[in-house]
Amino acid sequence: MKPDFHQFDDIPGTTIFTIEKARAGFHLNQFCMSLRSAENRERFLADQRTYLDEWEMTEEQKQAVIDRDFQKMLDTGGNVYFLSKIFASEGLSYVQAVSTMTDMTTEQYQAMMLAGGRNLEGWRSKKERGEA
Amino acid sequence: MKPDFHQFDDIPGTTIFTIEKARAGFHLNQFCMSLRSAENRERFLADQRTYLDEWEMTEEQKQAVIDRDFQKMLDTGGNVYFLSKIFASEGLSYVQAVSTMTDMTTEQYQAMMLAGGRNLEGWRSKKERGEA
Amino acid sequence: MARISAGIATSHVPAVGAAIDMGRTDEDYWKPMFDGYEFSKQWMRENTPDVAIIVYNDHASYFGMEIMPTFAMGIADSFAICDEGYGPRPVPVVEGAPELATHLAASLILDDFDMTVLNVLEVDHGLTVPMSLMFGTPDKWPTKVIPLPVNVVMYPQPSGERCLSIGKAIRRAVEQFDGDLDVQVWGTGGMSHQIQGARAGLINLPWDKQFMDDLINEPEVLQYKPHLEYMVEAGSEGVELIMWLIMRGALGEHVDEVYRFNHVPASNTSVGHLILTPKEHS
Amino acid sequence: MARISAGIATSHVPAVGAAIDMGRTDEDYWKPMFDGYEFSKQWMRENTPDVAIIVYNDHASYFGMEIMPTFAMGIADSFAICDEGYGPRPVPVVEGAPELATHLAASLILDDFDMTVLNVLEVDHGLTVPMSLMFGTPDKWPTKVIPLPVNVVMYPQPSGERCLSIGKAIRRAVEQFDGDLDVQVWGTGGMSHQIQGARAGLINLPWDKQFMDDLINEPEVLQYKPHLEYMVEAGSEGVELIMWLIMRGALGEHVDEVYRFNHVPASNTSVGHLILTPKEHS
Ligand SMILES: [Fe+3]
Ligand SMILES: [Fe+3]
Repeated sequence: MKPDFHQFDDIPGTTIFTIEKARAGFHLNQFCMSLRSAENRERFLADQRTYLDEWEMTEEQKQAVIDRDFQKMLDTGGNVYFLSKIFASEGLSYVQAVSTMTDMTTEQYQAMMLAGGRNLEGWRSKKERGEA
Repeated sequence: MKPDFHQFDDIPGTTIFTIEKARAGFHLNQFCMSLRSAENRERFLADQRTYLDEWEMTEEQKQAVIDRDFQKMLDTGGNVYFLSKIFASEGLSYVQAVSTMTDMTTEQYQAMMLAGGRNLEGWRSKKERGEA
Repeated sequence: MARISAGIATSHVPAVGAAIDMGRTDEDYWKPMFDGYEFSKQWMRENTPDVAIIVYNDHASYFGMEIMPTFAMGIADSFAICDEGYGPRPVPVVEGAPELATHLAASLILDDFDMTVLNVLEVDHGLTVPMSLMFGTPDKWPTKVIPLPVNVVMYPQPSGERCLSIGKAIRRAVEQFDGDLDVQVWGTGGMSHQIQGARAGLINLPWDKQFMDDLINEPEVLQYKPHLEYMVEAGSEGVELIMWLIMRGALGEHVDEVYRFNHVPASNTSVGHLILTPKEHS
Repeated sequence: MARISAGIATSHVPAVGAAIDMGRTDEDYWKPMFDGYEFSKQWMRENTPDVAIIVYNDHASYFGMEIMPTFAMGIADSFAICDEGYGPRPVPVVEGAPELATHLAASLILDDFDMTVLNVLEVDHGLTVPMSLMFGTPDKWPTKVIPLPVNVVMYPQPSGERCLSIGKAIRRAVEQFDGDLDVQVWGTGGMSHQIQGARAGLINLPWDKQFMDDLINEPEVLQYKPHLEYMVEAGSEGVELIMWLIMRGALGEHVDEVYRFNHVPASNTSVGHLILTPKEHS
């Protein structure tokens, strides 16, 4: 069956990690994997730029890491499970990191989750939202 | 389909590398894999016993390696592609190493190959050979 | 003869593991969720299997992007606990079931499932959080485990049909094993959640409950649900639920529902949990 | 539209690589064998594909026993040459075809082949010796390559049916690729050989020739040949020949035989080689 990498394009506020994105994000994600060891986490936090320069990442990817711009990291091929190694190295939780990708503060996001999470209504389709 | 690990038992002079054998030979084969680097090949040849003791192999497997008893290595879970790293580290060819598992000298084996290889007649079945 | 005695489905939220490891399960935030697993821990004490085949996905914990198998199976004697960035969870090492695993991996390959065989594997929260939920905090896990990692992270994931179908093949293979073993199959992950992008925090509890109903009653229809629907309706990470189909496939045509639990939220996730048993003579 | 223009089958004996690398191809021992590939090198100059999908097996060169995929696919930009114990072969790095490979891997997974996706891979003689035989010793390989490693070393190997079937799926997927590419599929390994045990040195040339006939004319029957028969009749390593079925499946129902060559021995092996093209309108 012919793969359809564009079937996901209409989902609002969502980046699907396809095999194509995985190729683009390969070195970014491998950098993240390196943070599974405590020694590397320390080295990374001590001097982020030097550590990042050891990886064949694009400058855009490196800057996104330094800025903790997770949306930019997703856009350039990162996957959130890989990226979690970055915020884990600083002891942040998924909720803390994930909320930065929304238009809410962490407190607002937490409150939304406690109230039952984000309601799907209005979030099914970019076309429906007038974004496409 | 239920796997049949015994269907190969009747083939004379042959050890089939099954997933079960692969489990038994795991550390032996991983030791062999380590010889893919020139540095490790040198370390191994300089002091075989010390190098082998770094691996969780059985004493029988270690002794078989030291004795270059390839049949014993096969019997204890080795696979010939892995084992090839041992004889490659000494610059030996497949023909030189493989012939040691037969009842021929390397010269006799070479001559057999040049004459068209081992004839299958008589080599199909242990039962037919009265070995089973 | 080995037999499949039950199927367990449960979310495998990392924060749940952290709450257990830090002794915070009695806090207001967590208590309602953990209370929902009390029945299951009791039931599990009375129905501890010899082997649990745990279907889960690795979350960039053991597998990097060098190599990404669709279906893999761990056949080792034991499986160490991954460091996912916070240090390894302080839980016992997971003991394998190499004889059954070897039989199973071989059976599946002979049935034309293109398995990747793992002699080495470290397991992450996807596998250990369900164990903590079902067994609590023992010094040693009471059951042996066959890890079955599935790629649900990178599109294309295996189809729903393929997942249900490998479940059925697991059932056949377990029943052909020469050995008297009680085997459970666990499907983990889900339910609705999205942990990335502006749409993060999505929860769709009505959809989750319908999914549970369909999984129990209509798996032959549910298998054709396109992955796009999971992603739209249950969030980008909701597609993990295809792993529940593998569990369901292993239980035979009809099942009894022993227990069901839903809770929102745990961290970013809608938590769902089922205990199912094969209906006799099904 | 991309299209499959030809299939190549050839043995991939490591000693053949060594003979090339050491400039010994004119020696009495080797000359008759290399002469048999002269036609093919000429044909290949006139029919160089944009991409060759090379079906081969790794010989404990890149994959250790930690992880053993049944079917894998290399989607990287390039593939380095393995050190198999004698130092890496002095051949050019192998350039990948990531766009087609990504499309292909995704298509196969969507068709329920449980592929393992490789972003990193080093290739061994199984892949490079066929390239040397078909292209000689250029400074840069004239074609891009998609490596497709198959487990043929550890029982259970994928069935003959599965191999023919993935070949057919490769054909469909190539034809659906948006891009004007000439693609070949190469099946490597075999023919009869056994390189272990007291039965080492086994050669069965009549069986090899019959296999070639059946591959060309009766692949739908040949696919059911049990692996046990390959091992008994063609030696324990003869089972590599199931990889030729993948190539054959990719060519469609009927083929034309462009070239055929057999030679005994190269090292321990019966060498066989075919060039096949899809029959028009088949
Ligand atoms: Fe998960
Ligand atoms: Fe080979």
